Amino acid sequence: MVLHKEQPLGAPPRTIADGDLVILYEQFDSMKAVYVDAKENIQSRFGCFPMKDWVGKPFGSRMCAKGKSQGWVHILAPTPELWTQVLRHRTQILYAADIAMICAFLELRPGCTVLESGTGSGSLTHSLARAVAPGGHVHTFDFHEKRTEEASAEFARHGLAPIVTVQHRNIEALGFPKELHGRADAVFLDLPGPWNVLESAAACLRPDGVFCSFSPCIEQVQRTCTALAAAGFTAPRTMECLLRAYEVNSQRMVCDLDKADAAAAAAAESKKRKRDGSSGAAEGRQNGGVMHAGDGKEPFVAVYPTAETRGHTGYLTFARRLVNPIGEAVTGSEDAPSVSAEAHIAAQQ
Amino acid sequence: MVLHKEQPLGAPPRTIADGDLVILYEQFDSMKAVYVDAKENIQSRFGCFPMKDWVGKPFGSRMCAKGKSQGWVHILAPTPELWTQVLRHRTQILYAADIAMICAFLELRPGCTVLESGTGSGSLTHSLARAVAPGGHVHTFDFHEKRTEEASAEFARHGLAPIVTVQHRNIEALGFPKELHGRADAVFLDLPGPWNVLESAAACLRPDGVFCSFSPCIEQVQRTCTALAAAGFTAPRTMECLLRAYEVNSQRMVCDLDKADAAAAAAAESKKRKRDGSSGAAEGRQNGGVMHAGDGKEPFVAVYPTAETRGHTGYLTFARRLVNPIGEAVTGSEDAPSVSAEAHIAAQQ
Amino acid sequence: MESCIIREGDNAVLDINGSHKTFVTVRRGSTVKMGKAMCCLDSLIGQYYGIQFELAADGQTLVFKRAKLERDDVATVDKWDANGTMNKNNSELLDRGDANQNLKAKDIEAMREAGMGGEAIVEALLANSETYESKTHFAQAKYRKRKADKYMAQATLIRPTARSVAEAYFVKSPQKIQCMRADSLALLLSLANIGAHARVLVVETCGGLVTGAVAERMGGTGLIVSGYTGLKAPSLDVVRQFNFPASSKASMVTATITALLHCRSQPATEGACSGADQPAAAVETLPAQPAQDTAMADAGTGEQAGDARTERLAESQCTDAATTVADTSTIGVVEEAEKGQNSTTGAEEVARIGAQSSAQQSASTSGSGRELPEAVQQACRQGFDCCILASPLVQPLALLRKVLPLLAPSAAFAVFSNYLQPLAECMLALQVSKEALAVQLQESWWREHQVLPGRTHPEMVISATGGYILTGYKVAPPS
Amino acid sequence: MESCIIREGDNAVLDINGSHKTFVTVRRGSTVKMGKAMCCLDSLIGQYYGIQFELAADGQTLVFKRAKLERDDVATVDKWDANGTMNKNNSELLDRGDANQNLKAKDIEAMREAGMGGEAIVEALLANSETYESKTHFAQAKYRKRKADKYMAQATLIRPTARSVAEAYFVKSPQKIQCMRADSLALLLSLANIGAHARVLVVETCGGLVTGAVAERMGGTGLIVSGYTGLKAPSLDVVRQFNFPASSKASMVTATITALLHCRSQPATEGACSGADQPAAAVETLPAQPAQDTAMADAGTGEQAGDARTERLAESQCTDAATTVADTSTIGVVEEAEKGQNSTTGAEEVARIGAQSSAQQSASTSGSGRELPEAVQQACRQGFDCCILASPLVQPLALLRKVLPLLAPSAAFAVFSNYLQPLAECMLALQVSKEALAVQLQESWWREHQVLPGRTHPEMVISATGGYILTGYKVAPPS
Repeated sequence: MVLHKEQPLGAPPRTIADGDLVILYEQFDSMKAVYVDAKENIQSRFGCFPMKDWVGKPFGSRMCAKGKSQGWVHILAPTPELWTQVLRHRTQILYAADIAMICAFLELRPGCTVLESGTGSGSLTHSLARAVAPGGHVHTFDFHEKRTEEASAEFARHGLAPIVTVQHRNIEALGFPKELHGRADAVFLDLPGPWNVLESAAACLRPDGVFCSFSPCIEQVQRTCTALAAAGFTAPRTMECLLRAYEVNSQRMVCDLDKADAAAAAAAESKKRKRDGSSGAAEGRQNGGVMHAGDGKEPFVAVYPTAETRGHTGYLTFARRLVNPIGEAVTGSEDAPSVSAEAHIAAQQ
Repeated sequence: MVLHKEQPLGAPPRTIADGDLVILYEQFDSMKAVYVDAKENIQSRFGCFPMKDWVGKPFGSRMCAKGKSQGWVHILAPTPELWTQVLRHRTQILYAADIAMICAFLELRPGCTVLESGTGSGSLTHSLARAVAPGGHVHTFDFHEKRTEEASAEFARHGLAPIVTVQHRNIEALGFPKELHGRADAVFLDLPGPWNVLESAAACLRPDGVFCSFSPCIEQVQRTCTALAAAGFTAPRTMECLLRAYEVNSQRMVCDLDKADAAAAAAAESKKRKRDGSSGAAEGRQNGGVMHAGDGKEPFVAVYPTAETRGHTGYLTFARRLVNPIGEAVTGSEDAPSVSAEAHIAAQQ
Repeated sequence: MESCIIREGDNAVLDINGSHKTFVTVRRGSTVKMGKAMCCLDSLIGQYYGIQFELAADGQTLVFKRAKLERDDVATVDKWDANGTMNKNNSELLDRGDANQNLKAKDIEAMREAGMGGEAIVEALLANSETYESKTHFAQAKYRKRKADKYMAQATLIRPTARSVAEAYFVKSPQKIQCMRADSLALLLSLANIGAHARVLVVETCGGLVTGAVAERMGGTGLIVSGYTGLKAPSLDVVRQFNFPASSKASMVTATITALLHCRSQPATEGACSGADQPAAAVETLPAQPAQDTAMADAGTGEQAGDARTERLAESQCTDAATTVADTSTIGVVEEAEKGQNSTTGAEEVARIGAQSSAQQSASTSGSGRELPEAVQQACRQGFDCCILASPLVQPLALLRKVLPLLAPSAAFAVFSNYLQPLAECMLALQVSKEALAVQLQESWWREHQVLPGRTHPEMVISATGGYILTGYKVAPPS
Repeated sequence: MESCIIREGDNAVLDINGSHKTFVTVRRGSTVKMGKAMCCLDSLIGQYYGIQFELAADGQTLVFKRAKLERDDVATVDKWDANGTMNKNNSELLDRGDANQNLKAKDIEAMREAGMGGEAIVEALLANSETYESKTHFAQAKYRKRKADKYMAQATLIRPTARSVAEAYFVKSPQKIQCMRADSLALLLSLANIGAHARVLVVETCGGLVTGAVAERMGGTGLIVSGYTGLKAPSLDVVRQFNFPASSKASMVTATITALLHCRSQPATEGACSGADQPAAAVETLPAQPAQDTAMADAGTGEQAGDARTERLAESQCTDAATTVADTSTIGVVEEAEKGQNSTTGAEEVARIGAQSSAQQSASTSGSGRELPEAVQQACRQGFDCCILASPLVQPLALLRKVLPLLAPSAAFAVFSNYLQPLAECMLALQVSKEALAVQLQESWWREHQVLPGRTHPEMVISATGGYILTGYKVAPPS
């Protein structure tokens, strides 16, 4: 179960159970997904771990390898963010900054219905599911049949079956199923030609529902934006979201240049004396007196951006389903298709 | 004189002279350009300054207002960077990050010949002149006649006349003058349709000479890049350069929560006692004893990015004039025009 | 979803011309300022959020729009790949301002008096511009927009969500929300693993923005404790902008961190005052097998008593809560109310909301662990699942060290600050002490783009920072 | 310009396939590694820098290229506005690797043995790919490039400039240049107002990159003093990558900051050792009217003596300088030499250059002010016009306070660091003390873009930081 579970009063705290997905944390930048199987051992670079030892332990525990190995790992509870870091890529995936922005700007909340195409590696799907559960639903589609099957099995295993439905469908060619018309609070597209799906997305969205398209190339964004208004969308916004990570360590910095010079001179002198056969370094330092109180350096916490970073993932284009007033005569006819779809939706609600 | 002057051995240090351009620094974010006129006073928000007082003083001096005003300003020597901050905009101008990158990536050095179009407000021109003086030359062009005249007068006043030639010419329509063919080490374009000038720019550049185009919109970049190779350029690179500025101040941060809680409680107690008519705050604090040693806060130097910043100025696209081998038969004919131009250049050198 | 329909009494964000934003309350008979006019939002009640409208010529009636301006025909004429140098070159038109406009201010005044609406005036201005026809389509669109901004107050009533509330505050009064930008807020929610059924500890001085955003994600499930240090809970009045239903309000509780720590140690040391001084090992072993039974038993025992306490709490604190809300809200929301709608005074408004809702609502403040609702007590004993700290003027390490004992092992935490160095020091300390895993210090970089035919580029002016975020997962120390 | 032609003995940057960069020295008879082959660069001598070439089938001969790959015909086929969903969709081709390639490794080996060149092999590979024809033109170009990278070592000999040297080091050994990115270097030069005739003080631990870049901008005019603290001048061997003429070498001098401070105070206190302890007011008043005459007179007197000293210095330090260069260079350049060209050993190479040029050259190190060339003494007394500090492991404030007395009032200074906080503390101190004006703390953000038909986007992987820069202008304190 990747999502939080209800914790009624008096319920015991959650512990690791057989069959659970857990995140095996070996060290920084080394994590893997493991499905707990109490009958198996797991081999890691830090030793061999019988998984039956894990069952019943709280998440976040440190587990020691069996035998003489001094190794240990930590077992973390899965989260959509951790899953994104450990999942096996079936396609290119979305990363933390985009995922966070998509969930926030689609204004997802429990009870919402959201459409996603394509499913891909299911990275975003987990976050969408977390945002709309309970009561909401994620309808996710992929044109690649095998991916669909793998994703479906994975969601079931992660306890998302009640929240997520995966379907094999070429959304770019066929649009979303008619049954979803007027039923979505939000639509997310990660397709090569999102402009082909705009009318279908508009038909699915409730008035004021939010549309989002992710595209790596600016040409895709340009085409999509040109077509948005005619498809019944308003308030388009295109953006990039990136994360810059920082590293820290403790360093020493020269803060007193005179002292540093003196210390260097003393060290050189002492080295020379040593070479000349005179008294040792420690003694020389003693003799030197005041000048050797310190080397003029002081410690500080150095923080600096990680050298390499993602410079681009893609552009996010958001827009809202146009709202027409309720109970007013529809005027104008140039956007007849979207108007009728909308009237239809308004009538439904 | 905006550029550095030669300082022969024995020469006196440079001081402010009548007629000099100086930068009047009032306070952060308040600077203006002033041409020193020893017969005039200058009125600033910090008082009235007779400029004859300035003559002979070193740059960087603090000048006091005349009369009873306590005001003062600083007089800085002009630099291309300061000039960019104080000049009167005749057009949109280039800013520090782009200017620095243009000068560096055009590989300018004393003796180089560089072509610029358009001259605009002359912001970049000053930096180009600094980079190629002495011995080099900036040929700068603008299609707007009045701007050309203003720029020309300004450059002369700033002592750049030997380094900079301004001409009124529609480069996009006419290309660079034939006389410049084969003579430029670098070409810089800031034009709406740079792709129209590529062949002319290529003809002007020596082999391996550097081309740069500044364009605000990606569509301009796309067109330019598509046309570069056919015009005889190689190694295209498109980039954005931005600066993020930081502000600093000294703040206090709660570092000991228990102490802070205790201090807050003591303060409330003392306030209450005061209200009740009992002893004052200072006494109350005394009585409190150990708990009131501090408020749990410690000072730190807070640094944070300036809230608003430039998110975009334009894209810089660099490319190099293709180099054909010397002394080899020219093969291929698809790029005949550029080849012949190049052969011509090679012959000249 | 019902929350998509505008209801009387709703708080909302009023967007004027896509640039100016105000917070309004939709209330029959009250008016808000739109451009220079005061208008009444009555007719919006029952419409969908997102509805666009403008003022009719009478300066009062709202006319619903079909957003024609949004899709004028620019796109179809200028091609993405503008062919050659644009033959309509604007360069000759620069710096002439409105010298080419034949309609003068007095003419426009006359049109207004004749009852012409904003759109009609804009059309007249375009028709009477000498240069409009010679402009590029792009320039025409810009010109039209400039005139529309001036003469047509085009407005949208926006549903209050974490997104719209955060963005409106960031523009209007960023210091009230500690300059927390919408992208950083989004990241905090994701990286702290906020979701339904979670038990979340929030410590914030962002006016309630974080608490509100968390509550929105939880949809009335789980538990949100807004912890604080010092004597008085900081303002949380941004929470009221969300139009939360009773279930959401009931899921939010405020308490001092001292009380929570106190409560955590209660089963073991009933009555002891030194909750904060308990060795950290105590709680880490709590969820382990042997301790678990005890915890269960306690929770079971506490349950009935806890319910009683909660009620008592709600009653006894009713007046207090209302007072607190009214008190703190005078800073932010009253100001909004005064600006947006000066018919009802802001203070009345706020006090009334406070009084109305304090019974079911959240803002129950508790100083000692014993008064806390049982759900909170259970969370304290079992540990919170998620934690967001957003008090930039408290040292991150000091605060995190304080609250770590309250978190369940494997709980995700996210710390927000406007300053990099204090988070860096916190990160290094955690790496050394190994109190947490997968610790990351990150900064969000966010930039919007103008996508227009032939004129696509990133926005020229952007916010330079949305703050820094430190995240990690608490671990159980080796037993 | 003569420096555009490749001359024997030049140092240069060899770019292989636009990705891999090495530093090489062009020397008759010596070879460098290209791909898996060793080849001789003799035939490049006399050609223009920027010349592109590849290895002939014999694995030795250089064949000059006309850069055909750079402009293959992709652009003309895929339109910017790709029409509809691309009908050649690559999605079905994913993850099959080279399963669709009919030519196997042994076939390619056979082609090589038969004397086919890289280009011929690539053409054969394309012709034998089952899927090449069905790919989009974009994918075809990518495929071709991948194969070309593998089978054709396409190289360019790049002229060493501040730009190319900085970029090559940043990729190859960033720590040697303190991770100073080319954009930050560009900013330092601009913001410190580096230009011909300036008198520049540089304090750097970037291996000489800053000193070299400054010298490039100065073109042999003015004066560059590379100051240092401690006993031994840090390595400046990057300077040698620039192929500087004698005039540039002559304009560079190294000296301890202590000696410079000493020298600054010499006219007033001849022979005194306490230069650093002189009250700061002394120098600030120097350039003012009354002091000026004295300064002039001193400079005049010192001139002849100074000349003598300079010569003496050059002679006496000849061996020392050579040794120093050879010594420090073992870290960086020898390594390059070994990698790039293992015919001459790096150490010999470097020692010889050092010995050759030490007479006219720069690397004259001076411990006490009395030995300094007169031009340096004059700069110390009148103040330097520009200053760049790039020693990230010395506290910026401590270093700046040390060198400020050496700067002329109104001098521009720029301080580089990899760390924000130390620069922030320096900035705040300067704002409080008012030792400098217009103080700014900035960070450069730099991103390249892929501009390809229908596939334009920013680069996916970029360097996240180029360092932070503090700049300002020294002011004369009130007299």
